[in-house]
Amino acid sequence: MNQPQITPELVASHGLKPDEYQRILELIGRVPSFTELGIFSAMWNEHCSYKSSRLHLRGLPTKAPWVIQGPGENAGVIDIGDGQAVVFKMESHNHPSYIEPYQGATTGVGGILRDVFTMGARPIACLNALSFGAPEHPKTRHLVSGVVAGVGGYGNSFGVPTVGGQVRFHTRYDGNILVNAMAVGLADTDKIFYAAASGVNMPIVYLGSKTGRDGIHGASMASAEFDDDSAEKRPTVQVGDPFAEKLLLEACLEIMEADCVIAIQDMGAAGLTCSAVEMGAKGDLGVDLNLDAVPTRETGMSAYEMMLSESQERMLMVLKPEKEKEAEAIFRKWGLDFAVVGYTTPSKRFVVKHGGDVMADLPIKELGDEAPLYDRPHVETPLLPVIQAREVKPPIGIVAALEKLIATPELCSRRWVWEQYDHVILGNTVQRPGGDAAVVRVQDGPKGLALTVDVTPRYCEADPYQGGMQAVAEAWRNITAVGGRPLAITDNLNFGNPERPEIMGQFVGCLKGIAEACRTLDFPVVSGNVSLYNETNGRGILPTPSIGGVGLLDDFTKSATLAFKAEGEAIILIGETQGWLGQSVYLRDICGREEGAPPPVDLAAEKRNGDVVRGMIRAGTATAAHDISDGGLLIALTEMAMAGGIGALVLAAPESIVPHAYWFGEDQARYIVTVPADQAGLVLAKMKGAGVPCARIGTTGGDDIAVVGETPVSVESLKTGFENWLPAYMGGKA
Amino acid sequence: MKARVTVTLKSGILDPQGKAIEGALKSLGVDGVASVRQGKVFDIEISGSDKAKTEAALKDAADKLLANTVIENYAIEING
Amino acid sequence: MKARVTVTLKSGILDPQGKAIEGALKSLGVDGVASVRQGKVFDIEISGSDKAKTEAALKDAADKLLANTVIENYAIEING
Amino acid sequence: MKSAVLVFPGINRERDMARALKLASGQEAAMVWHAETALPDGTDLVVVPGGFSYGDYLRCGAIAARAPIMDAVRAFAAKGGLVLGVCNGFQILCESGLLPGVLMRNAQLKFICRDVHIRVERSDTAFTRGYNAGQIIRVPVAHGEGNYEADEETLKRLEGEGRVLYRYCSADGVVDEHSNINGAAQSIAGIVSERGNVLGMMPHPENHVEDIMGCTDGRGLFAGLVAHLERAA
Ligand SMILES: Nc1ncnc2c1ncn2[C@@H]1O[C@H](COP(=O)(O)OP(=O)(O)O)[C@@H](O)[C@H]1O
Ligand SMILES: [Mg+2]
Repeated sequence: MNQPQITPELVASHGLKPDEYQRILELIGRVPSFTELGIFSAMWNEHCSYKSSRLHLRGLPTKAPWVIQGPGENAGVIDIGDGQAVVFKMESHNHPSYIEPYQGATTGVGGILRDVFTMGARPIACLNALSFGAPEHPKTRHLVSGVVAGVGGYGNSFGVPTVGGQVRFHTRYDGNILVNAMAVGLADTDKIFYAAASGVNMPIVYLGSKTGRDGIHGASMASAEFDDDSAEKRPTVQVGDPFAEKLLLEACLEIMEADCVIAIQDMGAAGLTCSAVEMGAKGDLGVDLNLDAVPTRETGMSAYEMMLSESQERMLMVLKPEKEKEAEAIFRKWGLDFAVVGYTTPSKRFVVKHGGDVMADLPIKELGDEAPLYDRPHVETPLLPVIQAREVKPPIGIVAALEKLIATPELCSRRWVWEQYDHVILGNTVQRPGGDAAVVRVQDGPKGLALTVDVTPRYCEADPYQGGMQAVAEAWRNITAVGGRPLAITDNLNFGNPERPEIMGQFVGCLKGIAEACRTLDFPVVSGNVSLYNETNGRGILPTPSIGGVGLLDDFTKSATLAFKAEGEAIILIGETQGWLGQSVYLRDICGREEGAPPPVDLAAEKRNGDVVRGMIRAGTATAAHDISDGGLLIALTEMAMAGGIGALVLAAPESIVPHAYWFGEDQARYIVTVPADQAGLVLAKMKGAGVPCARIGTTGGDDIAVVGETPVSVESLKTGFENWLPAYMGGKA
Repeated sequence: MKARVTVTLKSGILDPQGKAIEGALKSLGVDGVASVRQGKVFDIEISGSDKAKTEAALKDAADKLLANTVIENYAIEING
Repeated sequence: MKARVTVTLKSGILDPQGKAIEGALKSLGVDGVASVRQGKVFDIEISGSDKAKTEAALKDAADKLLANTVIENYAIEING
Repeated sequence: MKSAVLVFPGINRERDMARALKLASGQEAAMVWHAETALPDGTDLVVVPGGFSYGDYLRCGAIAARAPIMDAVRAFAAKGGLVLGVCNGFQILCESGLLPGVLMRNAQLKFICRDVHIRVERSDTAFTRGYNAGQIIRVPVAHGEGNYEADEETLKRLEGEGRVLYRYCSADGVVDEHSNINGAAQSIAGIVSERGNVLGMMPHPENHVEDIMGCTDGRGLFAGLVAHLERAA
């Protein structure tokens, strides 16, 4: 086979900078072969090597007594007692989804599911965080419909409920949408599987679908900025096959159960290269691959192509030699390919043979360990002035603002999206999408998991440190609001071009905030993913560190939902309200100003207030609970009313706060709960005694949201606006 | 006029459907099937009598909607 | 040998996808589209060199699996 | 009640179904692999569960309908044995000729997962004994291709012979275009075979059998089957 000459242009087209190439030359003492260049480009790109982010990720707290496995494996693992573990991770598929929304989204979901079941866990839930461009952008509708169909298409067919997520629209995502998918699985603590190979001369087995020319250079694409020619990168899109993945899941769990597996690694980004190198390097072993044995779907594939293919639904395993036949029989039963493609060796070299030739012979540890590591220059984001509520002129009245806000792209119902996801399959979804966190029963109970994804990018942009803290705090709060005890998070850090110091400054700032919040809230990071270069023609996305949170309920029947349950119950506001309008939805969507410092996060208050709310839910005192976030108090109250089909009579804003700031300010660490009226006095007294700011602000009942001194507005009509925007928009009518 | 637009997957693009059908045909004992790839046809009735114009309109339709040219090819046939 | 089996909906059977595409083409401003019906093609590679035998095998495949003859028709083309 | 739940590659609601059967009957269902050629001895009820058998590639249920186990199911049904197909199971039963008609793509061309109301058209069958005629129950649907279609004559026969057992309706029982979730002919959600022993339905009663799901309207179907078999025994 003719191998191209290694030229500076070829090196550059592999995304390797001249100094990085120099490093390769020094490392191996010769010019790399074409296949070797491909291997280096796959291992050393941003996506696999984390070269811009690694340094800063080290600052994240990753430990707690309940953490079994933190970052560094396919997914994080936490202990939930009774010998059970929860395995979870979130991952992005941003660039592919922009190019081919349906397939990009499906392969994103497929990839994260594989990460979870590779570790021996049966997936029990999926979540997704989606960021799209402005609704008016000509591509947005097409992208929304393709991505949502793709997320659903894969999860529905695979057979896992998609129970939660986020959807946002903002012009800064016009050319770079974000598709972050999270998967959660359940395993036995004594049956977790890892990637590290062990033992010399062990067979390395290839399992799953055949290899084609899919997505060659996909990982490099995920690390490159878009420009107007990116249409040319199109042929690299991969096609997902959820049916094959479902078979792969059942086959993998079956051979794990049969105790055949020493090590297992899915083939994700940079396929065979990444997975084989990781297995060897983690186990301190070399790997000899024989590409002639790799099942291929196309003829004439070169070593280079096989090493870089990103065909989906494939796995690599090291099997116990005595169990090879048994494992093979299981795979054949499920109709999947099975081939011994190599062996572990004592040499610590990564050797790739094809057609009798050695196509690559590289030091295996150095491929990962010696990957470039950058401390990229970063500048801190300048702080913005605090907006004084009194200086914000309300352009319209409170009720008019409520009616308008509830039907905005930011705050309207996401039903159109989640109704395309099967969220009830497996029969364990106790709280469906639409609440603060989904609640999924663990097997037959009584335990339940509270699951959520959250981040507020406009806060992160205005103040990365506060925004980073807020994202974690809100995930924590969402879990708390359903009665869960927050245990750990996965993060998906989506940013622009790290070679720009302002962007790197956002990254560093957000990460500091995330770390601080995780530490204080005892909410460690156990897995995550970084997606950089989300930038088109020099304009970056809003910094978007999606936080996926997992919490535990000892008894899922003791969880709360946000819906008002009965008439005549006391409505209690917990947490302090100053009326913070900076970066609020009100300021942006009613006053047309995207300005000011975002609401500050007080982690001590978060903890104190949240612990009280959780206690009330467990004790059964709180009949409904909801945290206050985007849009503020009146929006949260309306959401509770719409969910329950019951109105509310609420007191006017206190004298000390201007009304629009009171109703729509986005102060943090706040919740609304309802309690039976006769218990309100006692509950308030107890909270005040514990130093928790709280007040009774009204009573449930009637058909309207009736604020004293304002015209009542019917819950039904608010709901119509709330439910209509997205379907109307997608139908071309908004 | 009646026209048919046939949309097929580009070679090299994975065809999960074709793969599953191939397997099913083999297990049903249909002889000699080596590979199956699935595509779509659109039978379109379109007004006008100018063949060139119709062809242009159909090409437009295929590019804009009927085919995803990232992964698919298409062919247009006009039958008077 | 290479063959193509084309499966189309019988006339009279409702075709929601075709209808939706028809609507979409109209709203995209593709001129003159009066109706669209969607069908499937299967491009099959099949071993053997006897055309009659191959045709029989393909007919078998279509009857047994590729078409639901309650609602669909099929046509077979063999391209040597 | 001894039930056999068929498992085809790509089926994914078999666990939900087995759980519901166990709750209703107290007995574990047998899980029967598609490549088998016989049903377990003494099977009272065969269930074809939901999912995406063979990825639902080609047509929903088409490939599964031709699996080896289906010959045994046809023979079982021919002898009057009870067969229940839900969602993908309904599609498989139609493709296998055990029920007439086909399930086409939802009229809105989108997958749809939500609770719907269905009206129980009669209560004197094995599959509806647990309900009253005219009763309205709430159960989830989760499908992309549940739009039931058949030719005019078949529809006439189905209606004439009282073989439409479940129909999409509003919360207060109105059958109209608005409550017809997927565009099905005559709002059909479930039909039985001529002999009344094979039921196919799109909604998932098995997902509404426990309090935790906020509704237990699906129980009646399973409880009715248990009662029917006990009476027959
Ligand atoms: N932002 C992050 N925070 C914590 N851990 C991270 C983060 N990003 C990546 N990791 C961890 O680094 C490891 C490599 O990540 P990745 O390359 O995305 O995994 P995979 O190879 O499964 O795609 C994983 O264990 C992941 O959990
Ligand atoms: Mg992985």
